[in-house]
Amino acid sequence: MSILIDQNTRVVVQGLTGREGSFHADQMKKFGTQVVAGVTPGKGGTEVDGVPVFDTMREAIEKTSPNCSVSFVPGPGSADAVMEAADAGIPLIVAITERTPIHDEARAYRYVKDRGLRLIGPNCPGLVSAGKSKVGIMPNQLFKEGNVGVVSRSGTLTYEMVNELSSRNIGQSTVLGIGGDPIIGTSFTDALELFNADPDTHLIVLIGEIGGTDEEDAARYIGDHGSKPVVAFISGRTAPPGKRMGHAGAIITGGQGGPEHKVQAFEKVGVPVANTIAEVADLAARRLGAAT
Amino acid sequence: MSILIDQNTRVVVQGLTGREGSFHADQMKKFGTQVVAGVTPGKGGTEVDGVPVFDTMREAIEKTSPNCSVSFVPGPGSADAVMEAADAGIPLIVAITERTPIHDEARAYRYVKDRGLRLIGPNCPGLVSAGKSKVGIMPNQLFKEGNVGVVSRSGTLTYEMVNELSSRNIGQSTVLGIGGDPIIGTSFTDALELFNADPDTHLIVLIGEIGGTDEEDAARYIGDHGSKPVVAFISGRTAPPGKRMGHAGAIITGGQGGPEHKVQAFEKVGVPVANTIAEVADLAARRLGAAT
Amino acid sequence: MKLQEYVSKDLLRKAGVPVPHGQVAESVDQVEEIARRLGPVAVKAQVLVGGRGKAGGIKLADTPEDARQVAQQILGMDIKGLTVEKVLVEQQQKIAKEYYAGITLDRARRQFVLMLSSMGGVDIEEVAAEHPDAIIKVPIDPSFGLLAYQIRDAMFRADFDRGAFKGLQGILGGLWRVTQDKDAMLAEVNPLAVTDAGNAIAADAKIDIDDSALFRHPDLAQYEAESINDSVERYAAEHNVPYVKLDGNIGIIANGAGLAMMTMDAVRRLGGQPANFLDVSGGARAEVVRQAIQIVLMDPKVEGIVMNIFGGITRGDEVARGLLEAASTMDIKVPIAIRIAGTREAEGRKLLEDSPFTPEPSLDAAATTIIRQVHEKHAAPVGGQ
Amino acid sequence: MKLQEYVSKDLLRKAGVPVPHGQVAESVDQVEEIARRLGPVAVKAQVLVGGRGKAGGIKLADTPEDARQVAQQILGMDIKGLTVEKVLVEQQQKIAKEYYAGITLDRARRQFVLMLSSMGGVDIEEVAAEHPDAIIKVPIDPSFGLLAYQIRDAMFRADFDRGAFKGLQGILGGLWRVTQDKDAMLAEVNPLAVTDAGNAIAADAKIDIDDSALFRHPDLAQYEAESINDSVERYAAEHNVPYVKLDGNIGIIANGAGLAMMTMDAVRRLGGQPANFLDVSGGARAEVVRQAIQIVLMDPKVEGIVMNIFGGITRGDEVARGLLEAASTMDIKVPIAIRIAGTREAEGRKLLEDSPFTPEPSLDAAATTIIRQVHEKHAAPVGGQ
Repeated sequence: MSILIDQNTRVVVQGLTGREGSFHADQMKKFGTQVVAGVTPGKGGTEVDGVPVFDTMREAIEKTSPNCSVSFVPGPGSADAVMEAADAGIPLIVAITERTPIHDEARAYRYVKDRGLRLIGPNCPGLVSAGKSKVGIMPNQLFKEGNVGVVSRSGTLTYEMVNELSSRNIGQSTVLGIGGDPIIGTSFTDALELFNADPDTHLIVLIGEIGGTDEEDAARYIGDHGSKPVVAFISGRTAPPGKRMGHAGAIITGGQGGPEHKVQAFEKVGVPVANTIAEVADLAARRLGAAT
Repeated sequence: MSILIDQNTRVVVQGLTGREGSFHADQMKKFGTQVVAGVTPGKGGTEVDGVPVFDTMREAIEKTSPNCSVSFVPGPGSADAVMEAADAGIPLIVAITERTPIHDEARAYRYVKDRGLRLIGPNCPGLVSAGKSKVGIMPNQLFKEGNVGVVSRSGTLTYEMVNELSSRNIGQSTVLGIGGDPIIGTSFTDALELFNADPDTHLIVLIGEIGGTDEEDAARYIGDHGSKPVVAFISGRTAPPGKRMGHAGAIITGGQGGPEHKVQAFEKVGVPVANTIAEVADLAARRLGAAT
Repeated sequence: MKLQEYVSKDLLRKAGVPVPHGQVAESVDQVEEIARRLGPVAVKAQVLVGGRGKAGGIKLADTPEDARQVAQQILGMDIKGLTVEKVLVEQQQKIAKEYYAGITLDRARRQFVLMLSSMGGVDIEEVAAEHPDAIIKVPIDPSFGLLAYQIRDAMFRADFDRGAFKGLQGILGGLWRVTQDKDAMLAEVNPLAVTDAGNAIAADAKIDIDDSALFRHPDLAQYEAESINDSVERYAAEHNVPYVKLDGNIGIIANGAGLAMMTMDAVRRLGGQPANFLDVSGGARAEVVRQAIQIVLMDPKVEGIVMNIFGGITRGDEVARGLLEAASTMDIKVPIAIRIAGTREAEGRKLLEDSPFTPEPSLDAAATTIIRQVHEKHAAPVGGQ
Repeated sequence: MKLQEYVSKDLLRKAGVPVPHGQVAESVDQVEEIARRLGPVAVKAQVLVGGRGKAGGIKLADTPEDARQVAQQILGMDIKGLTVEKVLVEQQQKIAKEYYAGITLDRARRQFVLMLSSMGGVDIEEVAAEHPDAIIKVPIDPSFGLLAYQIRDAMFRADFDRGAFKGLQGILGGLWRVTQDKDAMLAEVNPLAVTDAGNAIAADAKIDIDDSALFRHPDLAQYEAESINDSVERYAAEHNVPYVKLDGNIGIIANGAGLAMMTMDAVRRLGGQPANFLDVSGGARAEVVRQAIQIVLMDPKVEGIVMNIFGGITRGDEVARGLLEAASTMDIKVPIAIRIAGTREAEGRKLLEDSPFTPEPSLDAAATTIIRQVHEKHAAPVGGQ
């Protein structure tokens, strides 16, 4: 098993006809993902490598019944694309795009929640259920089927982590990039809930970073509800306050979002926080060995 | 029994310190209503005839536990008062005020619905459960306890109707003025549902008028779900299209809201439509005689 | 409050919606001067009534001299009883396609709705009646507003021109902004046009502002007078009295909108012709009653008045006092019948006891009395021959 | 993008928020001239750093001559490494009470929040740490916005002056409008003041605009340059390269924000001092890599560079090519260690085989190499004595 996506996931690509959209749609198909439709206003009736393009999400749904959308629509239209998917009732909406205006995102987040749907991102690399399906932009060749769930706020760090795990023959159930923006649809806590409910996930790797309190919230969740074993990593531990570290969300402000709290919060609930990606993999291997 | 309000209803008056608010609060108390608090921003800590006044609905709730609000806040602040009551979780919100801007009202309606609460009005005279409680501005002396539910879009016409009924010794369970604005919180259909569920209501008098399609919707509801006996009256049957007949909602526009459809819709589902208020009372008396 | 075309277009222009270059004028000199600047123009009568085109209120002029000439015809002309006092002089548009776009309240859904149709330039109510499928409707969530994807979706469904998509989309966005920012009950662009050059433009516009929200728009106060055609209605509106002019000769005064409508209906049912609808509202004082009578009598066609008062908050004695005050300060030449019930009915009746206004036992009685008197007056000269 | 006080106040003024009469100036002559018009003034250094008051960047002047004199002191002064180039000259306010008001993002709730405190005029983060109960927080529903009753409720709870209630309420409404209309991440009025005369006024203001929404605000583009203190950061921002200046001497280049942070952490963990954070982003081409190296080297303190590339979308060979290109077009005087993994790692390694940039086997190895070389360079002269 896996979380959120698997071989039955039917993906519609918002912004399929763009440079990013068409490239990554192709990569997804190569991974084995069912890419059933694209949406680009004004390009309805065309095709991209055999995938039909529609003007609106409404049409795409009527004609191809997708159950997941992935958006490459640039920042100015990003939130609107999410809302269009939500209004059409897409249960899993993945927003890859970075630079979504935050007020737009606040509205889109609310719009999706009002409808009881799930948003991942924005500003995220998407997700992969190893051996089953990929939605997003993670490199195809890294993954190996297995029982470690990975959830991360950072793209490249996720790849690095997965590479490290796979090279040690530690496979993954699902790898989920939740995104680096200040408002994201799916939190660490949400991801933990999903992984805890997935029988094929035996251990969870959580890659946090400075900014916000999602890591602390996840630690509190683990303390309150328990969890499968978790191994954590926090990046930006030496970042100065007030500076945005690339990600719009990676910023220590008003005494919040600093790394010490995050590390302490995890350690308090028995979650080890590694210093390097290699150390994460070591810890994971040890715990898995102990667990199995 | 009755619908919506009874001897246990605890009322907070929004705008208690104003001319209208204080006068009608006094009238309500004379009727027997429990008026437990008032809210007027800036007047917190004062009293009006022994009723404590608070700055905010939040405080009023904490201190006096009302379960119904009635607002005399003028048009510009009317929707805001409704939203304040809704945010505080007041289950029954009655907005008396007229001249609420319609875009404000659309938002307030949505705000109340989002929270699963009930709004009556705006631009309505409120409601009376005869012998139990009055919320709003209907004249105290008209009512007589009994088994006829009255629901109406017009204030004075309601008084006239109730007077006619009482003078013939036909008592009322609850008399409900739903208001004359284009957007109102509680529709005829909502009122029918409530009356149908009330064992002490044996017959319903419905006083509609031109404008909108709430009467047609009520007729459809009766056709689809059945109802206790209903007798109807429609005012404005000779009004010309495009002219607003006093009520902001009493206007025939774009082929909608004309009286013929309304009359036909009711007659189609077996609801007699009387020509005069006296005739309504005649019909009611006959039906009640037949029913009991 | 209905705005004239030129005001509606001004609001749209300020919201970034392209409208034809143009200017309003009240004299032929002005029209000629404007035409000299704009080139070939359309001269459009500014009256708040449908069908002004068919009535000859819109004419093209290719030269300033032509413009002067057609302005001479249009300014001062009568369209359905209204005198044309202003014309909008606009650059002529070469129109390739005409659509309809409107935002209005969908009362059943309790929210606003965007309506689009590829059948533009014609009466949308006719389209609605004959080709309901040709109108695309999009409900607008009052908390999120009209969203970009909703506009796109509606445009595709209404089969709008893909070549002018961006411009059309911009106009619809602007239409919603105006609707919301200006508290419009209705904002309509018909036709929403695409020119031969492929540009989207609001060729005609109609905006109706929510009267209850006018306090937020002091900039629109200057247009209140020209928004009401009838002079008595205008006077009543200035005095905040809900009054509607009708075609008949029997004046109606009642307290409460529902009661006034019922009174109007009763007069008609009993064979009379109501001259107006007037609501003195709850709690009316003597002075307000006096003023109501004055307003009803401003209509020279009124030959009798039916007053219907049900005392709730309104007190019967106050109404009686108002009526007597009116009688003593005005020279009332028409009969008035009054029916009083409810609060202070007895006191009111007592006050009127020795006056010409003995209260009638019922509304029907009051209406019948006046209808008969008016009828007799008309019959009298004939009978007297 | 952080706005200077004078720009923030300008936005508030346009939204109807009362701010002190004032004008920005860049010369003592201007300051004197402005003071002549305004009477007694405050002269306030316009620098984007906290504590300018304590640093002597804010001074009162009762006459134009005084104003000139204090301006002479403030203009050109250094505050925490920043040179004061502009001052805001404002009418002095007689302040009776000081409050705090701010709107910012509450990330945990995924919505904006209004914060009020009766402890104004001091650092709100200190208040938050020491008297958390003294801050009233109101979550703002993104679909409905900040509602009037929420503002009132918060003001009563924060015990705001009832005498100036209406004015204070108006300011908070304006603050939300600016936050929303201008896409602010943070909009703060501190102190929100009530004058001796009982008027509410925004005595100081701080607005931070969401960089991702700047495309909607072309009017703010002119302030982008002055919003960034460091000249290298400014250059990087103009070229859309995520770059943050740090205090150390080891330059950091990585692809991806998380990876760059990790690299920075690794350098520090292994005993080095990062000079910057730089993210070449996913899919970086050779030219982008060359530019990244150029930006890092613009900081004269940089004595070595650690590059950390994990190829996902980014290809190892492209990065290697960029590095070689940089070496051939620039005179690079500092050592560079590179670690390449992932997509096209082999091809990249091959390209670098005969260059001075032999790839290191791991990030830690690369960092260690550079830290050692930098250390040796510092140690060398000492050793050579």
